[in-house]
Amino acid sequence: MAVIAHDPSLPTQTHAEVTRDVIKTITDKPTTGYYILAGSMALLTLVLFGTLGALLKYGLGLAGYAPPIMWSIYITTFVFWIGIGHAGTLISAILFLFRSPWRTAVYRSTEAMTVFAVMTAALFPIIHIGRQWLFYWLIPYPNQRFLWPNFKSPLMWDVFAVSTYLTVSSTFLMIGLVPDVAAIRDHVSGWRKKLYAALSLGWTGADSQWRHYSRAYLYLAALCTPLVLSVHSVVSWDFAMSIVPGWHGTIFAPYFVAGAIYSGIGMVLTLVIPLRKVLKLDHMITEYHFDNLAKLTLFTGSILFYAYGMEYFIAWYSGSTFEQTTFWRRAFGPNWWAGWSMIICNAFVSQLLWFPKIRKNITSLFVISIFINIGMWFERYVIFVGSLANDYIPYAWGQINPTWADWCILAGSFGWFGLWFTLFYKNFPIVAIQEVKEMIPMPRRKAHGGAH
Amino acid sequence: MADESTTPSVDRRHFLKVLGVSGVGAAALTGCSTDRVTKLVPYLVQSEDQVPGIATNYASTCTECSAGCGLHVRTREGRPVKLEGNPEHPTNAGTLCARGQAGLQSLYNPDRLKAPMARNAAGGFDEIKWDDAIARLAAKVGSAGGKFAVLNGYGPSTFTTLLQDWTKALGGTHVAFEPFAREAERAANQKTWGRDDLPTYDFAAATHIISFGADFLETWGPVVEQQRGFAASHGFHDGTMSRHVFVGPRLSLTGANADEWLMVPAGSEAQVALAIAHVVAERKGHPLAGMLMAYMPETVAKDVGLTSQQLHDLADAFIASGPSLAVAGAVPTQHRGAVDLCHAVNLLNEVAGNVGKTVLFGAGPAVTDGFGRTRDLFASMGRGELQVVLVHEANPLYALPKSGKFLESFKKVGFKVSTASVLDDTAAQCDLILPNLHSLERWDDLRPRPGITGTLQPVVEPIFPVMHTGDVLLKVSKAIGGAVAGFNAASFEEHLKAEWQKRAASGKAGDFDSYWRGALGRGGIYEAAPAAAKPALVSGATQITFTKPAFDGTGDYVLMPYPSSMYYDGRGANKPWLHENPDPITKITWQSWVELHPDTAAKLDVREGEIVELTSPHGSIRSQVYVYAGVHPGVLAMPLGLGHTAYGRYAKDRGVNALDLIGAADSDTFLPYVSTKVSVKTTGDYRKAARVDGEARQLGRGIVQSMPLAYAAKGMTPEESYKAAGHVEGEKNTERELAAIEGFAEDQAKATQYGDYANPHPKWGMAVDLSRCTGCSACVTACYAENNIPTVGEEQVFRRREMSWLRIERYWEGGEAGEPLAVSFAPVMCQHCDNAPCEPVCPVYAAYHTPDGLNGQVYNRCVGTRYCSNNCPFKVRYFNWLKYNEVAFPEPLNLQLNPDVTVRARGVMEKCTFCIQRIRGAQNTARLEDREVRDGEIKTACMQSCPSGALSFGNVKDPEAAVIKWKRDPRGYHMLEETNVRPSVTYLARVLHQPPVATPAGEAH
Amino acid sequence: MLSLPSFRPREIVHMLDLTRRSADMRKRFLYGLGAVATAVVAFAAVSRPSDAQQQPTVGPSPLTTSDSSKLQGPKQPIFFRHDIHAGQLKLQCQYCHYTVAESSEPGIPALSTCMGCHNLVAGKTKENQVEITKLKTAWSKKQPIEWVRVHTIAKHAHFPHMRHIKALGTQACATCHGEIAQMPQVYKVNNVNNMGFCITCHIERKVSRDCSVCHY
Amino acid sequence: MAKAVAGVLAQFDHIDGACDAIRELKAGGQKDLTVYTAAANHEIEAAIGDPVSPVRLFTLIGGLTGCAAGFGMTIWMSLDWPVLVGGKPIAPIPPYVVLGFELTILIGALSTVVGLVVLAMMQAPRGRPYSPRFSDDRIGIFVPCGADRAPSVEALFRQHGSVEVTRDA
Repeated sequence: MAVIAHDPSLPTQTHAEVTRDVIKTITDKPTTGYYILAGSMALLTLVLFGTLGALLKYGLGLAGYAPPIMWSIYITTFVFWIGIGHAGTLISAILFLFRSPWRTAVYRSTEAMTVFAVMTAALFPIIHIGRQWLFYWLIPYPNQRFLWPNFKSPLMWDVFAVSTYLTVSSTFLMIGLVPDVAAIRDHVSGWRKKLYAALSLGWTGADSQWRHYSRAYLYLAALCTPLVLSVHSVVSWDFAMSIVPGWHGTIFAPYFVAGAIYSGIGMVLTLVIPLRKVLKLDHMITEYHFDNLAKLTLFTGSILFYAYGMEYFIAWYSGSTFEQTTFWRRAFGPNWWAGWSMIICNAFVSQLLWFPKIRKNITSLFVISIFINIGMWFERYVIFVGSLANDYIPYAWGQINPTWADWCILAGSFGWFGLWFTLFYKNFPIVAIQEVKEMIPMPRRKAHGGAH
Repeated sequence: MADESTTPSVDRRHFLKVLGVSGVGAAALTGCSTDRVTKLVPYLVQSEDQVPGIATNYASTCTECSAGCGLHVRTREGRPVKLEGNPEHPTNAGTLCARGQAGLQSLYNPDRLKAPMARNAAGGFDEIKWDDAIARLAAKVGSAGGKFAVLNGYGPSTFTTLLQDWTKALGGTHVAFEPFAREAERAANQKTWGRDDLPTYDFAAATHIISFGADFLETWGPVVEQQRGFAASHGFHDGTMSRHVFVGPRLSLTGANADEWLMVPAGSEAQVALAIAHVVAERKGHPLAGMLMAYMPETVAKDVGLTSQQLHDLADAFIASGPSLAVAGAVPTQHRGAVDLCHAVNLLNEVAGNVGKTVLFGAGPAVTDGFGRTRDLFASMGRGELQVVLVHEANPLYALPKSGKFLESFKKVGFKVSTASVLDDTAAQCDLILPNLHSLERWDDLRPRPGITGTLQPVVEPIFPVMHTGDVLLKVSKAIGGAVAGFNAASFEEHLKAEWQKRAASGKAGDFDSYWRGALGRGGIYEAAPAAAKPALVSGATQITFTKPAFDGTGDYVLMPYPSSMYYDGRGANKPWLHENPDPITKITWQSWVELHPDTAAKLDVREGEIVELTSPHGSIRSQVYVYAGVHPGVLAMPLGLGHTAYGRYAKDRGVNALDLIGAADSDTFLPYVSTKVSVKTTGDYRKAARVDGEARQLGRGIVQSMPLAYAAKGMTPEESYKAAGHVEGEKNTERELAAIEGFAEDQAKATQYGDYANPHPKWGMAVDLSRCTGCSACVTACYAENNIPTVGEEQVFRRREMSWLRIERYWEGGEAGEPLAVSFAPVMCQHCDNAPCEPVCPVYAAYHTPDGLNGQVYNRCVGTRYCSNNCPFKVRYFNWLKYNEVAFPEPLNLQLNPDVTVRARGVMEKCTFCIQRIRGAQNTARLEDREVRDGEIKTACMQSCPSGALSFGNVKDPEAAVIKWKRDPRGYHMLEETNVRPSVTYLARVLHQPPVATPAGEAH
Repeated sequence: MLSLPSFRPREIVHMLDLTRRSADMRKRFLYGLGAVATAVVAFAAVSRPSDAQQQPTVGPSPLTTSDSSKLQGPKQPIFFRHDIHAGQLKLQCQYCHYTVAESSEPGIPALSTCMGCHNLVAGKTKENQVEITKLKTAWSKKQPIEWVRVHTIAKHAHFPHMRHIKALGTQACATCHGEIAQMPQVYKVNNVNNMGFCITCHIERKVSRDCSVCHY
Repeated sequence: MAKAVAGVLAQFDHIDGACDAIRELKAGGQKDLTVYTAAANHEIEAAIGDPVSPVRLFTLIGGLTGCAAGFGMTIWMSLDWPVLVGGKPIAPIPPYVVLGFELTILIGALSTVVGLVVLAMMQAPRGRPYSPRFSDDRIGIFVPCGADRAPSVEALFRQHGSVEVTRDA
């Protein structure tokens, strides 16, 4: 026990304190700052749907598309958000299977982030198509035309992968919430009690329930693990399956998955660092947790570094003039600024995390996380827009010139995501009560080594 | 149905009549949406030759330029939907240029006048009744007492004769007006052979062609005929091809098709001609050699910036084999020395013995009164000697330079009448406008040259209630009586028939009715031109006194205005099809520009799109810059045709008119277009050029492949020739790769065992002979017309959203660091690949492979993910970003829509379909007649229009098909072969007159 | 000046068209005679009360325009009775819809076609006379009649009538349009604008259902 | 609310006491008892010694169904209306693996949740006393028994240091 006591992964407070501290985050009256935050997020959400309305009325031409660049800001942002999601599932599911102790404090927030990020991403395939109102044609439903969708198309894989991901990750989140919601139910009153009573599905924490619960949770985690790896692989195949120079790469799946997790953790840091201050949870979410997150960032960041290098190497090694031109222009073409901001923000900045001083310094971590978010958005911009701008037929080369419609949708997507997250952290336990308690050894009458 | 939303401008019922079954008619506009309640409006009486749903062709004659090509007007339910060439017509033999096809948009032009207009006190125009209008005209003309003149832009015809006689009877003056009249040439012919007419040039017979700035493929002479001839001799055939050298300060489209370009300073072309003539004369021992002593290559070489060796070689080549041909006289050489130049070229042809072989007199284009008479006419206007002026089918106030004060003179006329059907620059200054019927709405004929009389017949109910000017004349005559009482035909139609009756009688044609119907059916009467005796040199011809032409002004640069391929003399400027069909050389749409040589641009420190101010003694204009290595450093070239002050929504205030800079005051008999020097001032302003080309070089990707004549003659493939020229061999596929490629084929074989694919089907394919393609872009407009392609406008072209299913790619070769500039063209349409990358990525099967080998695109299934376009290596898929189908066809332009082709809605991807509607149509007919589709029965719109005959289409499974013979040609190659997409379009490599060791333009791999 | 749509003599490039049309004209003239004869006979028969008793249900149900609103299908400017023309008089569909076998368009009869018979046939019952008068006034006013369209298919689908007539024979109209000959007023029996409606048939008959056969 | 079950409810602060109590009850042949905890706890699981949850069967069956559905749907739909694209086979397996996989996960996960709801929520013991503190920091043990056995059970709980014992009738 003494040994365990010094383990930084173990929470320092008692069961009662945990319950109290977490429930406090919900029962405390929201501050003005909270309302301002939620309000502005709601406003941005309006911008999102307003712009979408305009696109529906006049057509995609409002955005800055310029052939041959048929996919630009919207798809960039789509992949950006899908990527964000992955860190959440990684931490909540994969690290759960690995039994790594440090995830408990942060996994609930990351998982929520996952669900909302995917909810945001899921808007984009609809926003970006020419006849949005016919999106349902991508769903294989029996119709009087006798027509079915084309399952050979990576876009169909995408539809299935993303919808599966959304469904599974949100169920995973809800199941994880059940015991916590029950705990809150027992310690609040009024409308909240009714709400949480309903959500707790009659959870009492009886042994018979725990018995099935722990198993089910284990299997869900086991299913999420391959899912999270598959989803971004499938997203990457949207591009890798094409013959566009700069897209047509075999390393895309692992490269994108690493990038996704990298960007995801970036977003986790951006969200959790302020959050623990606001919700006064810094004694639960400690330097120790951030140190671990930083290490993960360093790891995935290094994979990206390798991938970037490998892309250029292959372009040279392939001897294909098309590949070579694409990558030359990626660094020195009209989009050089995007190319370099991606390499600097992702490949180089992440390397700073070799230094424990920077890793353990919350402020520097926060700054770095911002760089990561920007860098990863640019990575997608460079890969999609940059590659389309110059493919096989020189005569058809072109450049885009984004318009308000592009930027409004981009900004709006942050609002949509932010709104959900803001509402979530104020109404649901942002730290998993029952899992934290599970880590806290319960008091004993006789001071012996316990039943281990 | 579109009619429900008809603007008040045209009353609906009238439309219905025009449309016949309107349910079929304009409803195509609803594109991908099913329309609700529509009306079915039957004919009162079914016209005999109209079958709803089946196109009827009427023969007519093109009036978009003076060449007078024959037309087949394809009509559906009584409305013309496409203009095609008349295969029986000797001039164009079934083909048609872009400008001719765009004539349809002057018929349906939304800015056409809907009634006579009279100027009101406020200076604006009021619509008036026809009787009123005719009364007014009659009153004025009647009281003019001879102080009356007519400016007539319509060619020799029964109408023109009527107009002339009528004017004469009234004691007035008749002037035949033609902006780009060829007086300089006529003056020279006078000087050389003492005859005041123009020859025809037989390009097909020539083995060596030298063009002294004559744009015979664009705007000079009967271009379609000349292009046909040029393609016949200069296209690679039976192991050989003619050689074409272009001499001039600017590399025009014609120059771009030359094997060699000699860049000489403006005004010095004549010296080159004389130098060559001198050498030729010596070689042939022609007496002229003596006279030409002063022009030995050695003497002139320095002046013209060439080496004497070049001139000697050129001269030798010129007479090396067969009949050769030298031509000159186009607008870009109409400097003050133009007559000398044409005279020199005449002598060159004379000494080379081309006269009578490739220079044929007797059947030359009809001549007009020329600039001299026009200027004199305006002068008398200026002196207030005229009370009434009638302008017919002409726009002089646009086509004549401002500096000539023509507008001021014109204003001095008491009563000015125009028959323009659109409010053009001249009509805007008139007091009375009597809109004429469009040439597709009226009875008429046209005699573009001896031996050819084209007929015009009304193929459509007048879109607007306007009147044939011929009928106006007759009504006016009735009103005036007296001198013109004799013009008493019931209608112009009657008059025309009467005239033809005489003709028939004289021709002993027998039964007039069959003669007349026969003529209408064939589109005219085509007789052999009256043979003319071989002209002999007149005595003075050999007295050559060449003086360098003078230029007004002290600027550093000679201004060279040249007629735009699309806008011609400006009449094209109100047709969106021509605006959106990019200039073949600069690839700029919807704008005018000034061309600067890179050195000049560097000197002035300007970049493309920057706006510079050009100042000449006669005026100054601001124009955007286009940096072009194909123009002499001492010359600034500007296209003509834009910069209208009126002429409808598409033309008004668009671009600038280079004529504002040139002078007209001097006493030439022709308008000296290239006669001013301009100074350039940078303004710092910028205007993006709506260009449709991205990277203008091939970067060794073998898009447009070419090979030396020597190798082509040996029957080498482009790749063999590439290796023979000493290039490293492209990387070979490994065994495994080859196996994989075979695997593809097997999979396809397997796949075609299912469903519809199992049965036997044809497989459609195309071949393009790049050695014939001149880049003239006629096919582009044909494609727009046939497939209801929307014109998107300049703003959208800025974003490269033009919808041109078929584009002519233009690539520069060389032109940098002193190496000569070469240009190569290739029409690129959907390649209908067997392994089409666009197909598998579509989530809804909107892009898929049809059993007959087409790359199908189902518009109504498309949801617009645009993945197909990303994955298309040729980038030939076009997306409806906005509601183009609604903005591109303002009424009545929507009547031009082809009912056989779906109009694509917003959010839908579209692309070349190999004119699938024509394929299906032919298959339907064949089925009704219980037979198979015959080879050649299906012509795609592009193939049909191409004057060079550079395209071939057919069923590649048919061993007898013409297209198969083309595809078997060793010159054949596929674009981007390394992608293994297996295109259905085969390109036949260009063939160049160049030493075999030189690099073929664009590497083979 | 624009009172009439064009029927000026115009020359057609393909003389083939002329011959075909004129042959067709002869056919139509014969049809016409036959039709008029049948009409007269039929009306005579109907007019005899005794016969009317002997053969029940044959007589035209005395419907007036006012009834047409009660009937299925859209109300037409003239209450044209397909059940009389096609049903009782047994006029060929192609007599009026004269291009159905040669064109993708079935062809809406020109007023002149109607007048071909109705110059003679004034209509037996009062109800019919009313309608026929409408026709005659329209003809004298030179005003085309704007029929309300019953069957429409989307403009992005091309339906070649002639191919179907060729394959299924000239009596096959009912396959898609239903028993028009029994309809006092035409209504939509099948939703011909439903792709499923076409495909079902194409599958049954094992004919191509390749998209580009109809969609281009 | 199901009718109340009579019995004894004890609350514990200490884990070892609770476990001892459970073991003793089990040894005493007490099968039916309910233990409330705020978090899953291995010691207690061990003490109760129930077999592994059958929820995994739901996962397995769901997963297999999904896999079959994934391949079945894609292949059948491709053959129902064969459309040739890009020279690829009509029904190629490699691309359909993706859909097979995704549906495996989707249906597998959903059926697991169903299993959880069915087993844990629907079959939860009803009508037994519960205290909010169980979701906070206390362990609760409820033994359903009549008035006759109640005293002995209470004694047993007290002996193991239960902080609060209530009888429920």
